[in-house]
Amino acid sequence: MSCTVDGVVSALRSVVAVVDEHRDELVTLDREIGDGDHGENLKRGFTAVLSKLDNPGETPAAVLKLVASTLISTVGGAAGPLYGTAFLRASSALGQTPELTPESIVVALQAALDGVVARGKAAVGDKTMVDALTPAVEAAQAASGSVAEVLSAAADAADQGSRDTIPLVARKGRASYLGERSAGHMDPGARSTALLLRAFADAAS
Amino acid sequence: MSCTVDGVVSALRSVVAVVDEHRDELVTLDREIGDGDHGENLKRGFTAVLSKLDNPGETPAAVLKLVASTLISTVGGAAGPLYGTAFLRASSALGQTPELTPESIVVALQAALDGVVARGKAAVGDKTMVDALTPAVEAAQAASGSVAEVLSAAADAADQGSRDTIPLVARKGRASYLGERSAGHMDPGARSTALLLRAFADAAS
Amino acid sequence: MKKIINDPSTVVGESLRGLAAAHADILKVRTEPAVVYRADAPVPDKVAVISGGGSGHEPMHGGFVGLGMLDAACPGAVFTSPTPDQVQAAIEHVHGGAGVLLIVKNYTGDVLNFETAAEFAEMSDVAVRTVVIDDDVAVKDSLYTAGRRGVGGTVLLEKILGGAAEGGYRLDELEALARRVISSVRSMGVALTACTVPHVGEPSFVLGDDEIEIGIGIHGEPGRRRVPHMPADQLVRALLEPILDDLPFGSGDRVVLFTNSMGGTPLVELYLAHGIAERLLEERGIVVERRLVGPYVTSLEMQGMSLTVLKVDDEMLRWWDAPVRTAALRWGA
Amino acid sequence: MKKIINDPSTVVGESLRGLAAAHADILKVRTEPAVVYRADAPVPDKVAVISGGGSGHEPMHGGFVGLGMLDAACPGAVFTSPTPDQVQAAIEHVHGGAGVLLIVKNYTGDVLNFETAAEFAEMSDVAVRTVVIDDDVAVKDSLYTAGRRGVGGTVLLEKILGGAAEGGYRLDELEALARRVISSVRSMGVALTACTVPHVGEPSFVLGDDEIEIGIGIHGEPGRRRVPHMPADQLVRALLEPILDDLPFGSGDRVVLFTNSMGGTPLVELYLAHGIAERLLEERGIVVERRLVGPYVTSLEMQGMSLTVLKVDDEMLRWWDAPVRTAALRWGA
Ligand SMILES: Nc1ncnc2c1ncn2[C@@H]1O[C@H](COP(=O)(O)OP(=O)(O)O)[C@@H](O)[C@H]1O
Ligand SMILES: Nc1ncnc2c1ncn2[C@@H]1O[C@H](COP(=O)(O)OP(=O)(O)O)[C@@H](O)[C@H]1O
Ligand SMILES: [Mg+2]
Ligand SMILES: [Mg+2]
Ligand SMILES: [Mg+2]
Ligand SMILES: [Mg+2]
Repeated sequence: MSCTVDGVVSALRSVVAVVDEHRDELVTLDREIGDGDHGENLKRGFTAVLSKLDNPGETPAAVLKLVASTLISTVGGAAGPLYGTAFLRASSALGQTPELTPESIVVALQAALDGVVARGKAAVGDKTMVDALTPAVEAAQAASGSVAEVLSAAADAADQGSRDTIPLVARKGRASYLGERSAGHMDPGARSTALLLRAFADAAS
Repeated sequence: MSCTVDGVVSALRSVVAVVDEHRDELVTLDREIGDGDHGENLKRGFTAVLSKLDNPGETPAAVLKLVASTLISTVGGAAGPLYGTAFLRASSALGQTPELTPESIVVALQAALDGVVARGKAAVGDKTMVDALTPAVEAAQAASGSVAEVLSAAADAADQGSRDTIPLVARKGRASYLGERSAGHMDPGARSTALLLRAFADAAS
Repeated sequence: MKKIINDPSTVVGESLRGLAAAHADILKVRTEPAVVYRADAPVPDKVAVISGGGSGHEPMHGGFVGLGMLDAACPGAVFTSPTPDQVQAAIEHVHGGAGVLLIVKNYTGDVLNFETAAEFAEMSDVAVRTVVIDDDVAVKDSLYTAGRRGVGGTVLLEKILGGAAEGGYRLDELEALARRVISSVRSMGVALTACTVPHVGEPSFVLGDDEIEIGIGIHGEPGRRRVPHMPADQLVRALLEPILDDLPFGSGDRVVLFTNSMGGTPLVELYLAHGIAERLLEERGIVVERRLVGPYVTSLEMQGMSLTVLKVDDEMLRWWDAPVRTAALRWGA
Repeated sequence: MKKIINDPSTVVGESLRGLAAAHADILKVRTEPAVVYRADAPVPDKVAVISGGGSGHEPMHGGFVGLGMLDAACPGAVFTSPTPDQVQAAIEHVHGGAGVLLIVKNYTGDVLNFETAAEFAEMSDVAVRTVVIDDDVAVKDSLYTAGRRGVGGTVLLEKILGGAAEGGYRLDELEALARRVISSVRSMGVALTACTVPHVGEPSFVLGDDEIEIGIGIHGEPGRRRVPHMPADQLVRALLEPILDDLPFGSGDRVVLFTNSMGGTPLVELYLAHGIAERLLEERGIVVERRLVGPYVTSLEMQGMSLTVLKVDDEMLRWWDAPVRTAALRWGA
């Protein structure tokens, strides 16, 4: 992708398609240890995002801010404020830059993670999206090369991180009510984080 | 059976047993074209009757009156007042006679039928207990011989009458709401009438 | 069968104990025979309004006992009409010297049992009148059936009569008002699932995953026809049109609209259906003056709903609006 | 899935239309974002009490909007907490100059979304306080969970706070009262069947014919343990004992007892269970001062129930008894 506004917008279009495609999978994961709405919540949110992409603003930061406010006002649940905060912080971190660089991607991902942790107070190992986003940030920092390569490293790590949530006992979010019964299932938010990053990485390559 | 109070009481004990035994069958018949309570209603009623049989009174009429009032106050539904009336009229028809004769049986059955028709306004062919009781009265009138023989003829005819209700479309009671859909099922009240008469006949022989 | 019960044969009695404990300020319960009656009964010189029927339709009728509605209710076994001695006990307990009005739903069992009780009451010099409600348009009313069933309209009738009785109506006036309400009210229901009577232990009928039963009664009895499930817009129309065509209701008519859950249908669906019914009535120029939405005439846990439409005038509205203080309906008091 | 709906994605909006049509004298509904608010809002110089949460728990919260209870409710998608802009819209719409109290059930999503809205409101100079209710003893409250869930106790809290706000409590006083109620109320629930979320189309969990799930929440989430079904006496005890042991409640305590249906459990069973709970409390010397019985905090069509016990004092009872006029709770008005 180009790393200007247009590139970000087209990446977001693929994100929307991926969320749509995996809606049922996310619903199923959330039924097992939550309340079954995660896929529907994200679908509702990203469908709303799609309807706004025709007027995305001037900078990558502006697009991400639009995504943030749209998610906050349409997703609801835990994922709405958390993803909303992630996109909002990423937007702030980018400042006025007209084009994304590998470095700015790393900064944005770090800011997103910090935002999620600030809002949700989850640590690694609590079986949440933080378990996907944390290794993603670390992998991005360690990676070298293009925006595509950085995002791809992040996506791979998030994917592994989401798988690693399977044996965990949840300590945050709705799954924590299940206690030991939450073990043996992948966290839906970790999975969606991995899917989102993969969609960005694919769009960038 | 002896045809004194003791005989009537012991016949009633077998009636109670028969109702108990056929409770589920009557429930099932009533579920198909009614509301599924006929077996339970009769079981509740005759169980109450059983608890009163230790003080049955002096005459066969007194026992039947006791049965009538017990059924009326415990059965509910359509069957409660109808069977209650049947036993009440049979009781009145017997007067003070200390012992039942074949003739008094015929008179009692006729009175019972008249009572049911007076209360429920059903005619033969409406798919109700009248379709079992009417042929039973006719057969009793035509029969000759002992009380046992008269009752047995009545029971046979009631049994045939209850089978004959199968193809009928109901025009009285709850089954009439079904219209054409009531055809193809035996009327639960006709079936219970046949069972009661059979139990009396068996007890008499 | 999974139910919150101890034993099918003690369900009604145990449930009445809970009802009495929950609403001691409104009602009392006596047993053997079972009667639910107003805590302040008898109310002197007021016509006593009594109803009853099988249990399993809660809150009907016990939940409608109290100021401005019923003086007593006679709960039978589940889906089985009460016995005459219950009705007699209710009459003795609550009549206040101005006579008694019995509200009977049109089922053979109910009619016969109340009739027997009324005969006894007349013998003891209590003036008794009986009205029979038969508002279910799903049932063909002809010489060849037991006639229409009494269903959702019963609540509207009991509220209006209860209000008028509390307001001082004499027995004659009350009976006349009852007959007008009965001739002006129509209902129709649908089941999405069957219900299970405790003493039966199995569903009263079986519906496929995509089947519904239109024209059901309130006793788990099968309905008139089984059809594929349909969107709410269509379903509400399928219930409402036979009602409107029957009376018939027409443009300019003023009505009370009652959207009733059969028990297991959640409120989110019920309000959705109610909104559609309001819109359809508006399209026909029918003016909805009052509405009632909720599970008031139920069939245990059955999923489904019924609609009831009552054509009202100012007199009926006045007593509909009058204060009521019961377990299930309460306003102005 | 058989439901009375047109389309899973329009269920909440269409249902709100029906709610508005049914109760125009009590509440109004605005959409985009969805808010249910008192017909007479804003009430000048009264603290506005606002709550909200996922839909599918009806009548909570929309059914509690009105005089003496909530000024506004923010309904999210089914089982999904509302968004901050719904809460902001509610605040703007109903605040009457004396501040706003937000009642939030303790779920990560609800807490985060209300928190965001509260931040915005503070920026626009409306005084906002938030209280979080977490009464479900089925969930272990430890550093290693999201904490206890808010369930049935929410109704009692909303009634008492709504009464006190109507009675003139200032924001500080109201918040203090809220914290006392929250620390004095405990609940526990059981599911006999699961429920089906419209957009999911399948039951949220599957129970065997003779299995029940103890310690369920109100979002169709699985509970703490799955056990064979048991008689009502035992079941009620299994819910009540953990509640009583937790606070703990002891002899001489005065309580409000709330016996709640999860939606699909018929009243005949619910009253039966209520009677048992009353008896068990009496055995322990606990005095039931008030009671509430019915489907008030539901999970769509789920069969099951919950018990809530609130230890009360005269101040709480005064506001519990105060007039309330909402779609679902109404007395004295
Ligand atoms: N405190 C938290 N911090 C980070 N992520 C969280 C937290 N709580 C929940 N989540 C994430 O949110 C996901 C659930 O989102 P969703 O199903 O949309 O919301 P809800 O739980 O309100 O139904 C979980 O799978 C988890 O990854
Ligand atoms: N009008 C009537 N005349 C004679 N018998 C009737 C009449 N109505 C109903 N029955 C009989 O009553 C039986 C049903 O009894 P039951 O199930 O106990 O009462 P319910 O119909 O009130 O549930 C029917 O099968 C029928 O035989
Ligand atoms: Mg979820
Ligand atoms: Mg029957
Ligand atoms: Mg019956
Ligand atoms: Mg959710």
